[in-house]
Amino acid sequence: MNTTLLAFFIVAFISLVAAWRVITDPSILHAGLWMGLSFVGVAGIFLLLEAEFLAGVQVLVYVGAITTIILFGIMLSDVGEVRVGPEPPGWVQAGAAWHRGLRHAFPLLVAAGFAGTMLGLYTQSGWGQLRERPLELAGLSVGGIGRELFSTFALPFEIASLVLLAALLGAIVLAMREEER
Amino acid sequence: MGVSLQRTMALDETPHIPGLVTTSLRKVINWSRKSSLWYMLFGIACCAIEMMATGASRYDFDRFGMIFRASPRQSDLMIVAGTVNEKMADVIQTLYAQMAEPRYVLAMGACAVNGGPYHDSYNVVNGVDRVVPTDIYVPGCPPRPEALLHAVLRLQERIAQEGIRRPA
Amino acid sequence: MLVDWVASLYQSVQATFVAHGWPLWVLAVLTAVLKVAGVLVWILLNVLFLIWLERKISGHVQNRPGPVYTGRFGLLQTLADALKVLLKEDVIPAGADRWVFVLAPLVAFVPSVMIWVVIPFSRGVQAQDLNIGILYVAALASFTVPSLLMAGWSSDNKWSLMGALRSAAQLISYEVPLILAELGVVVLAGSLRLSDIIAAQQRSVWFLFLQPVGFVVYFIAALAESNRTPFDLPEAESELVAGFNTEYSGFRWSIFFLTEYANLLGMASLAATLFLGGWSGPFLPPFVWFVIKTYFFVFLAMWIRWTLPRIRVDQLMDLGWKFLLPVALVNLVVTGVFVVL
Amino acid sequence: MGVLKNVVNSVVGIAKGHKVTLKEMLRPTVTVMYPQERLDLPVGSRGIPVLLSDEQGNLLCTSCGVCERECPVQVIHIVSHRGEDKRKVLDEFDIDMSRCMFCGICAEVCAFGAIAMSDQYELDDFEQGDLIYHKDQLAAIGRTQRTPITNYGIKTEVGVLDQVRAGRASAAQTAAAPATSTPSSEGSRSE
Repeated sequence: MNTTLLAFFIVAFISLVAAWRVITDPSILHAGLWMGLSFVGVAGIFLLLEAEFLAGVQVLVYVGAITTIILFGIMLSDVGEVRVGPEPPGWVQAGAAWHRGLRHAFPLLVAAGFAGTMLGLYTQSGWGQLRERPLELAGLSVGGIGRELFSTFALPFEIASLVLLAALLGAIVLAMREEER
Repeated sequence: MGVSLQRTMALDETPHIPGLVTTSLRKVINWSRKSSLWYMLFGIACCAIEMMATGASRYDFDRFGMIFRASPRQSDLMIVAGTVNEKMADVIQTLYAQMAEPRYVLAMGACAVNGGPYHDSYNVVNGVDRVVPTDIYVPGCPPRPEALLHAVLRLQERIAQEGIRRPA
Repeated sequence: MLVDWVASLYQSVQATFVAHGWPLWVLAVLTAVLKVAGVLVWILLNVLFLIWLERKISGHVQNRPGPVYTGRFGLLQTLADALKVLLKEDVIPAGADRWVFVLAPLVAFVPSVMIWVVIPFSRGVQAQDLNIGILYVAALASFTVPSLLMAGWSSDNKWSLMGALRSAAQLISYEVPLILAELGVVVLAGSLRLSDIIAAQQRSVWFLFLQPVGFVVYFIAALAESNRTPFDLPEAESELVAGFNTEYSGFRWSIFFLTEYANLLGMASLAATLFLGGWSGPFLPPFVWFVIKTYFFVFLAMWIRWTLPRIRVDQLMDLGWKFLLPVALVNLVVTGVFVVL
Repeated sequence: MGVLKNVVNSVVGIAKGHKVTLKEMLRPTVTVMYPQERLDLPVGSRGIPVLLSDEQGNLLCTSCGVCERECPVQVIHIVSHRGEDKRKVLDEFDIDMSRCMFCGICAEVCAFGAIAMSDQYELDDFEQGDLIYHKDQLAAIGRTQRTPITNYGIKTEVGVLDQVRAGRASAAQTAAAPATSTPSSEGSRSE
């Protein structure tokens, strides 16, 4: 098994577990945080696919904006713990006990993940000489993505932006103060 | 500013830090504790005005590494500056409980030391040491900024002689 | 040159490894550890110095000397503070969401360190010249908001929560003009890669002169992003005690504090890279130029901090959405038109 | 154009503010570096009230007790007895500095000029009991008088309070060790 595959399994495992916790965690805020972790895992997968731009956008948009908005909404609303569905089956409860054990190991895991990421980023760097980079894959480079967006996918792109614009206008209308009755 | 100054102490008698290499761990720790006594942003009555004067440009607490922190969790020194009445006593106790060890309490002014002019009043606690353990008392009504600084310096001397774990 | 010496040292060590038949990945891991340690040491040393500088500047703005007695000129002041803070009791409030409370400082601190992966210190001294350099920095900066929300929510304290909500609103609002201002530079340089941006500035002039509006927008937004006065509403003492870090004490609080100054340093060095040509400059060695330019921005930020009062929440939002955002957009469009023509 | 004017105005205002702070930054500091230097307080500023003595070193106090009666916070405590020549002899004169509010009434009402407000103010201590100043200590500070009484105040030697405090500490040590019976502290030297 090579390093990339191993890294993929780790990242995929993290994002899957996080996604699982999103729907099982009784605390809704924790669920939101798990969702953020899941997004980070997806960004990691993008990184492994050498789509750095997508990974950056993933973090920027999904962690920086969407998770934040959701957490923001949760904090502004009065929601306590949520129990999803009926009493969980025995194997889930066993999983919960295991999870309590994991909770103590989790900081360690995060630290290890951070150390691993840093080491990984720094292993390939050569301070002293700039490395000659291989030609970027046409479809995944920043310029490539831009070209594709404005040629092949121009219509979907514009439609998506229209949706966003509509959402923006809707937000303004909803939030507008009723000055004249 | 047209202020005449008296020289009282030669400059080489300033509170020096001892050589870092030769000192034991205890000394280093006590040095760090005494040189960064962050006081709580908290004043009760008129003495607080004088405490602010001490923190401001003329006397400058920051020279001794003392800055204010608004949160009791991050402050080391509670300067009880003013009359402690019965209602405030609870608050002071709470704030003291919220401070993280090691923590010190300085009673500033006659009221905080033992009630001062309001010694016989029905709603004044006769001294903050009836509410929280107090390390040093600074009488005065209110004390001059120099008096407060002097008290802080003496408290620093005492901190420098402490063990690593403060006796409870 | 130090850089060349390090490179030659690396090559000789590599040759030794090859000669003895030792596994090369050990060498890779070893050098990576050294580099991480180097960046960490760089950040810590700078933060120690920055805090001292901040206190000195604040002192002299107010006609007082600031720390004097701890070490020469009070230079050891931050060391004393750090040691004391590390040895202080670590309080976790009883009502706190323990796990999130513990994790929040880490989520804040780790990205502020990871930013340094792409910052070019000198010619060729850059841990990883990512082709998405600026985007990488922006993405990491977006971790700040969740971390502050985590800290504020888990503390079980109304001041913390309000500080967190304020910071979330503020950071999201100012991230948009920040990135738009950065995009102006990207359009001029034609690349997201920081080394390309520096090279583009070496070919023409500093982007400060080509992008004055973009620079102003970037600087204001960056101040807001790093929670510094006049934008320090999330930790406004007069209203919110200490905002999101009200309940933090000792070590965990020191990590938040460290993050704040690491962010300031990162913001300043990125500004130096984007607008002042990074490490390039005549006569002096590149690294010295980098430090000078970075500290120029650091000084500017501190000067602003001790001059301007904190602005109100509604003014903050007005400035962000009604002024900076349109200005940044117009700037970007004008820049784009110029580049195309 | 209102917006543009607004922007220009605020930029000018901010620039002015920065000019001021930069100017102040380069100015010398106004701080009194307290432990090394101290303000020379004007005569009559109110520090601890002290007992004055005549040239022979005898206290001027006649134990009349006016100060004790007039003290608004009742911190003066006087004990005296009739001597052989029917004159009052002062046995104890305590001032509880922890409650004293430095009003100066004691010095003002004293008909014999026996009390004056000194310029000693560094009264902090670790125990409340140490804040009670006795006759000998007050007299010791009073003996270091440097200026005649003006406005009920005098100037004393700088640092005398620390000496008095040190004397108290050594007196406490000698009291704790009864083997050494020679009291040589500052406090017991007087009277």
